[in-house]
Amino acid sequence: MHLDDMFERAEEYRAESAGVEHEVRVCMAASCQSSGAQPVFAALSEGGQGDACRVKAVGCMGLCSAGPLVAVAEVAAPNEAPVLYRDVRAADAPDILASVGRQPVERLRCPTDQPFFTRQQRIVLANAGIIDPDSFKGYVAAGGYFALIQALTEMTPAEVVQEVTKSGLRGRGGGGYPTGLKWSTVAKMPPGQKYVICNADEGDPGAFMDRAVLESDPHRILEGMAIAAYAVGANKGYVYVRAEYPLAVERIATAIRKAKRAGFMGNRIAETQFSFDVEIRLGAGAFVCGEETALMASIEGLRGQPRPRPPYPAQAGLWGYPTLINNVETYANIAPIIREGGDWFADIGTERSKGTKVFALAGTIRNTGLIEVPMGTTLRDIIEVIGGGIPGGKAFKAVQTGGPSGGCLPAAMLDIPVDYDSLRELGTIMGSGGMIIMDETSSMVDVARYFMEFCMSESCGKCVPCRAGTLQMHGLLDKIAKARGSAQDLALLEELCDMVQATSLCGLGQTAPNPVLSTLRYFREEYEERLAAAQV
Amino acid sequence: MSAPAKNPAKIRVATAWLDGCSGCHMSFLDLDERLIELARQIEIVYSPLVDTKTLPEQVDIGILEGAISNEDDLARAQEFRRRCKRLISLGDCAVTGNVPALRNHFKLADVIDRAYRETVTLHPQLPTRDVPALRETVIPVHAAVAVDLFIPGCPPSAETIWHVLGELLAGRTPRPSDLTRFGA
Amino acid sequence: MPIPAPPTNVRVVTFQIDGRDYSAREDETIIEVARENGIPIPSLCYLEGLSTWGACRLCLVELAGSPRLVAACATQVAEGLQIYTDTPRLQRYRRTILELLFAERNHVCSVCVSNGHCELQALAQRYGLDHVRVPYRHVAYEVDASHEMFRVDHNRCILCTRCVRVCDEVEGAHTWDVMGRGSDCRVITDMNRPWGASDTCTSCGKCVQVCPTGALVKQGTSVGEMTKDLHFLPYITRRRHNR
Amino acid sequence: MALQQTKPAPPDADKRWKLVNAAMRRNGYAGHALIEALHAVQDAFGYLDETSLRFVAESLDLPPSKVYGVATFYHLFTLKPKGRHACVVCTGTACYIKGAGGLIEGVEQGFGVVPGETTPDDRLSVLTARCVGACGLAPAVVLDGAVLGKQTPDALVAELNRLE
Repeated sequence: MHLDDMFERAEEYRAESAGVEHEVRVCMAASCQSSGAQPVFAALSEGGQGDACRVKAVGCMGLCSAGPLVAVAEVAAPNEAPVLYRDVRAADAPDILASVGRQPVERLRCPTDQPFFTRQQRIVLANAGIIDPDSFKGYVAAGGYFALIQALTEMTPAEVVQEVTKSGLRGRGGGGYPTGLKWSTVAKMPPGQKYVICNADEGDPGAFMDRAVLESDPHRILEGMAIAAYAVGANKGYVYVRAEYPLAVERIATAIRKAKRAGFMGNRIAETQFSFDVEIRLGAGAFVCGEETALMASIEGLRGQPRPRPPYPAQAGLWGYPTLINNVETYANIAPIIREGGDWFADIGTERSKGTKVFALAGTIRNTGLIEVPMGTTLRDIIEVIGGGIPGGKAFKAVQTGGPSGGCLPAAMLDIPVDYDSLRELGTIMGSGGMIIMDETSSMVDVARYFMEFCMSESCGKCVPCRAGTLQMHGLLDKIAKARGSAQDLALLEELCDMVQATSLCGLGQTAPNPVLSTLRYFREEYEERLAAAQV
Repeated sequence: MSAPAKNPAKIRVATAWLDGCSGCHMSFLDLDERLIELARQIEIVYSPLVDTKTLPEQVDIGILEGAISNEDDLARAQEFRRRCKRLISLGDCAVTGNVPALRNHFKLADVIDRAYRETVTLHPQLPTRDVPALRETVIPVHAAVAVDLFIPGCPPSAETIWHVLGELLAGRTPRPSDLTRFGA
Repeated sequence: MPIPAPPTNVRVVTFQIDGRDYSAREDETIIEVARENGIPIPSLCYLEGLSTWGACRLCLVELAGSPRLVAACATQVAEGLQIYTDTPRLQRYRRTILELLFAERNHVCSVCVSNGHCELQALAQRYGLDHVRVPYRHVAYEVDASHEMFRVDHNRCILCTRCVRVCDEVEGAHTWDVMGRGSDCRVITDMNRPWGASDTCTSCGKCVQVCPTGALVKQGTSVGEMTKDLHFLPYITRRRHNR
Repeated sequence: MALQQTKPAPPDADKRWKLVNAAMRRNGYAGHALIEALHAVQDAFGYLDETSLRFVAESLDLPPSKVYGVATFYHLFTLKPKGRHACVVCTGTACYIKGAGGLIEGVEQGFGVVPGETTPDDRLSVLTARCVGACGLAPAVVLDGAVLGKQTPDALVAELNRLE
């Protein structure tokens, strides 16, 4: 198969829906389903399916807090923002259907000229909310699998690695390790059995980016994994996904099945010499399995306990073989990079953090949901402009990034550009992209205790500093939070933070003190208030 | 202020026995003939080993044996802390809680029942007077008051006690771990 | 399923430990080289002859030019490394790790059958640990004396998994494993049933001998009477190797 | 060596063992598919008991202690039977900030059970989850698999009272 065949195929698929003038897109991602999207979709399908108008189940449109969301799009004008409706009920279906091609239903409208939509730049989420995630044809019609065919037929594996390296893409799972470097390490290992793993064990509380990508555009992940497998010389892949995401599991399973049937997965993909198979492995509720060595242990059917590195997975990973592990969002960036070129990608973002980043906005913020912005966008833009600020007339207090491994930043830091390095300098991390916004009513000592409780109960129990250290740190935080602590307790807490950070076996333990350290750095007075309260 | 010491040159030492077996005090007595030499340098102003009934206002070195198990133990530890320039935890019970702390695995009410009812054949009853109230958990001394020096051991040997006191009297900071350990 | 990857060619490298020059095969770990040369790096989970576990973190050492500490048991020597095994920072961390272990369960040395022959106790003394600053947890753990020859006292277990590894890797029975997570972890025999009821235990006693504390002991021992004998491990390792 | 382990017969005539066997067969009875097998048992029976764990251990030829160790490592696996209904309160960060603690307290006051417990009449099990990914709807609860967003203690208790 050649690229030309691919163009033809896409054309063919598009032709199948020729005559469709309007699409009524119903968000069927988990969040909108929870808000009641199913009956809305049923009502719209019942009344509206026609030659000129198609009712379609799509993935995440982003503004989860306004769900269920429905969009009416004019097929002939793909660059125009569709009419968006919010908080739609099944009873609204007739009105929406009647409005197609006419005046929009004003009472349901959600303005799309607000910054939440206009300030985003969508690469990872390009198809989300537009294509039907369960439709292979829909993905191909939108340009899907072009990049894979292009890589297989026009590029050597080394050229693929080079393109990814050139793009400057860094791991989106949190660490920010250069993706190209990771790929080239695995590629350089002697030929033989190698594995490619997609880390979809999105465990940070407050993060749902990967979930949305899997639910909205699963083929994109498979395509990214297949390109990666080709580049590093692997022929077997695993998607390790949390069992807590049943819809995502279902959609990725469907995508694998359909890709296999269409010859884009399995033996001799698209009539080339390249074979690649993907299997799903379910997590079972263990945050630590987001750590790559723990994740591999879990795929091997073991307790999800990390092991010392080196050897790194790239050298000795799954069953001891060279293994490439990337996260969902990283793979989601691959197809566009191959299609548009590494230089194109490197033009987006900042000097050392390229491309865009998907963030999940949650907490006390007006627009909760999913956004994708270029790296380097300031926190202020994200929170106040795109996120719409804090509701209820309350004042902003802190934003938490990076989940239990990250930290809390105060208002004074809002003007920093969001990239891997600036966040690290300030004592937090990019993490996978969860952003929890807290208003003045949140106590930072309580927040630190919350995260320590999380790390304590998610500690795998293998290494002493994490297992016993998080427990003692939690005890000290609890004592301080309950106004029973002393200055010595605080000093001991700080000492334990340093020790656990320096001596823990894996990332979970090494970063567990971060929420404490960052709140101590920016909100120390809140700790001191609790200490003072204990004196009384 | 209490009356000035008879011999102001002597280091004033006080000891007390909280929840423990008195073994550490016995170990102190195991200094045998060295006690005479020690008596030239220190004055024991308060201790189960001597007759004084009240802890003087100012003491140079306070030595506590035993864990804190009841309200009396706590009050005594606090009093020692207030009145002693340096406070020493002597022995594993004071340092770790040791055997007395083994009761922490049980509910306090069960412990009391076992002691005063289940194992008593004649007139089982709970004491109501002159017995200090037991605390919910047994803790080492430093969990209640600041302690300056720890001498683990069950009991620490006379040798260890001799070394530690010798170093202190010589104005040096002793390293008890050179001679003793938990459970020694 | 898969067969282990083939070994690569090894070469000899030179490096420094605590300022002195040493050389070794590059596939040797820092702790192996250090012990061969009489440099005492502490450890509780590492045991020569068993696989590397890397969990007690006592064997962490410093490398010149790197802020990150590495586990001596899990890190191979390399050309030009400058390794420091006993800096004040490491001593401080080791002391704190030992404190955490003592506070975690009920290591009442004075009434332990391994008193005087316990690796945890000895390390505490070596690092000048004369008291524990964090609160003791005082969680009661059971003592399983159902086995006719041995006893497990979970109060004294530090979860080093030497028993699990020796049982799996040397004896081949895999009677032991770890259940639970975090501070709820516990070593178990079979389906968390009494040891004496185990179908898989061969009563070989290897787990007892490798246990660094008084958690696994022989029946009938009293305070201070339990001594451990590890000589079988290098012996069996050599026999296996020679085959 | 003729040491091949024969596949054990199902512990009893219950048809659900077929589902478990099918899941293990799909993975070629490979030991590394243990977690998949445990998921299959829990999907079929609602929880993992010693009988099923032994059956899986023998079928996959794994040591019993290893199977037990894995089953107790992962929080989604439960060794106790659950009630007829499961109410999972999300305690992710967004839900925490927006009052998940109040929901747990409300349920405790309403039904006398804390997370991890089941009501004496076996009607309701209360559990917590580390973020169900419905942060946009915080605080969220998953009741018998369906996500209920933007919950209040009163609304949740009322909803739970409606359960059979």
